[in-house]
Amino acid sequence: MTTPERPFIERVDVLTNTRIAPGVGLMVLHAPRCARAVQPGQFVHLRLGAGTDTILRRPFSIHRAYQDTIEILYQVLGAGTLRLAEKRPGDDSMDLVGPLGHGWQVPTNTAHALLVGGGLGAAPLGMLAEHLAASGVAVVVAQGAPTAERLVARELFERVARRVDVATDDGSAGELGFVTSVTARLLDAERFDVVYLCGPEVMERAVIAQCVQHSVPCQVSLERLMACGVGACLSCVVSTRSGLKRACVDGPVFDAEEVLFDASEIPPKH
Amino acid sequence: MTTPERPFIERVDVLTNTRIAPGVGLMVLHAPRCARAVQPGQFVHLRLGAGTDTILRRPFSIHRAYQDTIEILYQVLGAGTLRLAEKRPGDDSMDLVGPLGHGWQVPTNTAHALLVGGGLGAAPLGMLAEHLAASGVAVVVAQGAPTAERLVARELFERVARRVDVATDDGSAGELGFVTSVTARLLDAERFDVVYLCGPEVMERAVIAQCVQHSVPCQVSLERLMACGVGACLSCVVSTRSGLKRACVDGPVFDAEEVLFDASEIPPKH
Amino acid sequence: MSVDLRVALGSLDLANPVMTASGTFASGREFSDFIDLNRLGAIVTKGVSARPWPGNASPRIAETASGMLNSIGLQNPGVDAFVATDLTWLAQHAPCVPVIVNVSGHSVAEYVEVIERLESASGVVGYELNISCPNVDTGGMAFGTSCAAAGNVVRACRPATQRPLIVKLSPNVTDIAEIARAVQAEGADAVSLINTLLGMAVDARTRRPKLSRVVGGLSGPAIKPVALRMVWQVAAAVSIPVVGMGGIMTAEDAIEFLIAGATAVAVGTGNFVDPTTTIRVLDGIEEWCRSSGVASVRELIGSLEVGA
Amino acid sequence: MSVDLRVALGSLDLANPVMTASGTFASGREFSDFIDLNRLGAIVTKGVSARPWPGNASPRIAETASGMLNSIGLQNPGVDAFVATDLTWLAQHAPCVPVIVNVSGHSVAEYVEVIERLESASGVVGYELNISCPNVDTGGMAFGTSCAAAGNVVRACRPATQRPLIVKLSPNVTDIAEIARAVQAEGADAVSLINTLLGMAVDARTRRPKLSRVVGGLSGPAIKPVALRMVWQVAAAVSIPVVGMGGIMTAEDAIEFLIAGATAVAVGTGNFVDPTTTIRVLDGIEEWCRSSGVASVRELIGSLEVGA
Ligand SMILES: Cc1cc2nc3c(=O)[nH]c(=O)nc-3n(C[C@H](O)[C@H](O)[C@H](O)COP(=O)(O)OP(=O)(O)OC[C@H]3O[C@@H](n4cnc5c(N)ncnc54)[C@H](O)[C@@H]3O)c2cc1C
Ligand SMILES: Cc1cc2nc3c(=O)[nH]c(=O)nc-3n(C[C@H](O)[C@H](O)[C@H](O)COP(=O)(O)OP(=O)(O)OC[C@H]3O[C@@H](n4cnc5c(N)ncnc54)[C@H](O)[C@@H]3O)c2cc1C
Ligand SMILES: Cc1cc2nc3c(=O)[nH]c(=O)nc-3n(C[C@H](O)[C@H](O)[C@H](O)COP(=O)(O)O)c2cc1C
Ligand SMILES: Cc1cc2nc3c(=O)[nH]c(=O)nc-3n(C[C@H](O)[C@H](O)[C@H](O)COP(=O)(O)O)c2cc1C
Ligand code: FES
Ligand code: FES
Repeated sequence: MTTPERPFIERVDVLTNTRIAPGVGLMVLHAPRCARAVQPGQFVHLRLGAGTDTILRRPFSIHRAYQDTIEILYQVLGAGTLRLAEKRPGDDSMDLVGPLGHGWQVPTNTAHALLVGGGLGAAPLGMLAEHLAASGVAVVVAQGAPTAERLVARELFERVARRVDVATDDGSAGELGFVTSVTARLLDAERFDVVYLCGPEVMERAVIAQCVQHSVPCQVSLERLMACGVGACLSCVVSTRSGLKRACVDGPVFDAEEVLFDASEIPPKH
Repeated sequence: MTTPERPFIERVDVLTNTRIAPGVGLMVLHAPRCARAVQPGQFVHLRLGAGTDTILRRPFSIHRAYQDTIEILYQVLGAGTLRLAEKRPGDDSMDLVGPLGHGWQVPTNTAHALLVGGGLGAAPLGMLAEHLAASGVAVVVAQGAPTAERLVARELFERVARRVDVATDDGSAGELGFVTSVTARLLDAERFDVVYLCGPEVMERAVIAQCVQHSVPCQVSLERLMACGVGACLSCVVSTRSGLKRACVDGPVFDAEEVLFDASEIPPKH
Repeated sequence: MSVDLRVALGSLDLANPVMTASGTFASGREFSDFIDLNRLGAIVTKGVSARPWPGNASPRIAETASGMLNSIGLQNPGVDAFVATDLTWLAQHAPCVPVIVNVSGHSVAEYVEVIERLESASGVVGYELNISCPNVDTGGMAFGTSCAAAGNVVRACRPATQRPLIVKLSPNVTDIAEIARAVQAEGADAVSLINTLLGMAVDARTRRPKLSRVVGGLSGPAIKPVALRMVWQVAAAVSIPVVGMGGIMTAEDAIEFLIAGATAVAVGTGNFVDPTTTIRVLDGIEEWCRSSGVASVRELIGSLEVGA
Repeated sequence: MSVDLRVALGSLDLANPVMTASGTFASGREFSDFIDLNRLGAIVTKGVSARPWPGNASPRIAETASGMLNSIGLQNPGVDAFVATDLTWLAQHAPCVPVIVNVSGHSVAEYVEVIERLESASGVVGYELNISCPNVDTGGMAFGTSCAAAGNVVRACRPATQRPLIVKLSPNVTDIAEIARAVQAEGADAVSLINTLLGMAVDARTRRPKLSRVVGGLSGPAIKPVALRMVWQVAAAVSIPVVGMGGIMTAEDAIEFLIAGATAVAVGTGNFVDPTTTIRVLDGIEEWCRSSGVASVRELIGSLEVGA
């Protein structure tokens, strides 16, 4: 992939905003400049409207980008995502700063990739899956969620992946249990060139341990609370073997082996 | 008029919200309980929506009330009225506390009344004009505004009044100049039983002086900054001959002779 | 599951921890159209002084981001009128709710005078000494910004009554815990905090202050982070109970204060935004406890988990 | 009409009054994608200490009503790395903008050490002494909350440089004017205020503080009323210029600070909300002056009309 374009501010229009599962929405935004510039794994920092109520921007991965639009998959957790869920088509009160961050890297000669998504962790994997498939990489997806209907982006994965194995907490789709048993099985059975991973931190750690064991390189996308999103405020730091890094510019995607998971994770809500 | 009903909280739905002049809107709200309880000169304290951005309620006179609806005439001045202007039909995010305050009083044997409105001061006079006319009182209206198009509620007044005399700052309707020359003329020419007055404080003072001179009783509606609207916080005090009164419960309508206009008026924006 | 909502401010037992913040609720009458006053943990009245105070000139309020400034200046008709009207009305219409009178003074002697006058009044369960009003020229906040002055007020008032004395602390200080310790040492039964932060608003167009008194007290959600921090610091510094307030609009806000160390909470500016806020907070606390398996609200008090 | 936007902080001439607030703008590089840095009145860099500081554990921020808390804790790579990377980058990419370095220290000696190291660096026009950071255990705010400690820092730093010394004051004090007078007496060329208010946020569900350090600094529109009040008080108390900040998001906010007595203003949290805030404020001030017939922005400084 090419060197990322420098970030910019772009006003966005809501084209559609659909509830696709309990507490999960899919927002399609008209954002032509961002749609063209974004690379898989990058995110936008979204201002939710005027006023000082939810004053900070909110970071969201770009799930997909095509033509003049970008897609965002979001889970309603607090004031900001609630405000997002209330947006109607035609709303033009938001703007984005983006595309931001260091996204997924595709090592040369990658032919076989495993994408692992837990819950909304599937969001940043959508565009990646499409790009990999389009460039001839064989994509396998391991996906976990609480219930079948919260296996977001499943159709996208089914469309482009060679294989999609899922696990749900309640057994309503795929294996009953965590995606980590799926990944354990897949990593035992197949040799992947690279693993792309995003989900709750506890799940990320478990999968990273499996990757280490199988000596498969792994990239992981991390979430941190972010104020500026552009590298200036140091609110999003990640402890790594080479010191403190900023999730917003040095990440959100990191080499899994670099990351020192200290006790600094965001209290998991989802 | 009967003893006012105690105030309550009522959720309101926006039925229509129309720009009727530059910077002036007319909002029709579904508020059945308030529509039935309100008396002329009372007001509602409107919460503009969730969130803490414009945290205080905003007081607005009830311009008209019929069936299940109330009408509010508002001038866009700051953050709150801007937010009001952006409301669309179907909006159900607002609620009112009301009906509030001590409204216009009709002395027994009133047969001939002069209503004097300056700018948005016409707002609280609408319902009064209708009620007086319906009960057989001869209503004369003196109205002033910067321009012809900002003579709000003019049709209402034309409909129910015996006579409507206007003045505009630019002469685009009626006399060129202030409404105070209209009232001077009217008070010289006719004997009114009572004068009902609402407008910028400088205009109110001038008209009150004319009424004193002509020995005509005058009631005046005052604006004060209001936090609670229900008499508890003492932010809306008015100096009167009988001490400090609260505009929200003892007013907004006062006997003009009671009011001591000290230098406490709201800096006039309109 | 039924939730035990009772809390105690020293010897004062409250049916629940939700009180009103002085100056925002008058003596309750104005809110009786909207809520059942008898359900409140306690009513804290507006500030009462020995003789009538006129308060400050208008404008007395200004809206700010997530907050408001006020410079009411303790307008009140004096303690005699207060007893005759407010206490009489409360005795008739809200006989079940504990009434705490917020006491103001231009001088130490005036605080004592107000208390002495109220000692004979029934229907008063305690006093809140306002040594933190930023809106008066003499007295007020001046008493609340040094340990010595704060201690003096309490020392003078303590012998005047057996009823609980709650001391209302000013946030406009370098070290609020130190002031809290000083008033505890003089026999205060509880402390309440925070009073308003001293602030100001300017009208750029007219180049004039928005308040006629220039400065005023900042309240509302804007100050909640400062209030929570001070409640936490004070609760750690003293052994007497803390009444927490500052920006409480929801049950969740109130629970945050309890967790930070408050034994009870008070709703101030929230009453203006929604006159039923107190009861919404009360019902919400009960519901929250029930759904979180908390049998007694007292379990929450000071339950903040700090450290890894 | 062309508007004269120039202001002076003592001997330091600025093309306009819009600066950046330390810690919210790094050294500007991250914002060069969005604005022309050369248009700024001055860049105030993040805090720089003698040796690298790791800052505090995460989470380091929490959103609050119209504001945010931070407990970054002055993470920085130390003065040598700062000179090598930040100053070098600035010299190449923003040669026209005055750079003021925000100086931090665990000890008085560390402040002096940082200044001494920077004296030989070109491209630094002055220093802002941060004696008000609420997010470090030693040093930081402790220096800013007593006149003696604040005076000590300035006394030690003054001989180390001829460059202007701006002292950044803490709002977490009983009397900020007194501290301002103390640093003026020791030779400070200007004061800047306010740093953040000490606050706290609690997660009711987990019963844990939202910041790993428990307390942090409150910034944003929520604190603007407190900031304006303190700027007004300090401007009346000292004769050196005041840099005003706290919640500036718009040109109107900035103008309010100028009217209250600030000679220049700084944008902090506003940079996070909109990375072009500084330039929007600058353009807005110019436009406002033009349409209000104000020929020089200096006419606004301290022009508040108080009284009838
Ligand atoms: C790089 C990146 C990409 C992300 N992509 C997605 C995505 O595609 N879909 C999605 O649903 N969520 C995503 N998140 C998480 C999302 O940003 C938060 O869920 C959201 O900000 C919560 O806002 P709120 O107001 O609803 O919650 P609140 O908890 O009320 O927010 C309060 C504050 O905490 C921050 N915050 C809360 N939770 C998180 C979190 N998990 N991560 C970061 N900040 C948080 C908010 O931004 C805000 O500043 C991403 C986070 C990061 C850092
Ligand atoms: C009893 C009463 C009846 C009123 N009736 C009407 C009416 O029918 N139509 C109409 O257009 N206006 C009316 N007003 C004035 C109206 O309330 C204000 O114009 C409005 O609140 C301005 O809000 P804002 O947010 O746009 O302005 P901002 O100036 O941004 O408001 C800031 C604060 O000041 C208050 N405020 C500002 N101007 C006034 C004012 N003139 N009077 C009272 N409070 C003010 C606001 O409520 C708010 O708390 C009435 C005021 C009162 C007291
Ligand atoms: C309009 C108004 C009047 C107040 N009057 C008093 C008072 O008389 N005595 C007092 O101790 N506190 C007074 N306060 C302070 C409040 O009791 C409370 O401490 C403060 O507002 C913080 O709480 P809040 O953010 O919930 O409003 C007043 C506050 C407001 C807004
Ligand atoms: C994330 C963050 C980091 C900060 N770091 C520093 C710092 O390193 N040194 C300093 O003097 N002030 C620091 N501050 C304080 C700001 O410079 C400013 O004084 C304060 O935020 C108020 O302005 P605002 O409301 O515009 O943000 C920081 C503020 C924030 C929000
Ligand atoms: S969010 Fe500001 S540095 Fe990453
Ligand atoms: S607005 Fe509160 S007393 Fe009138």
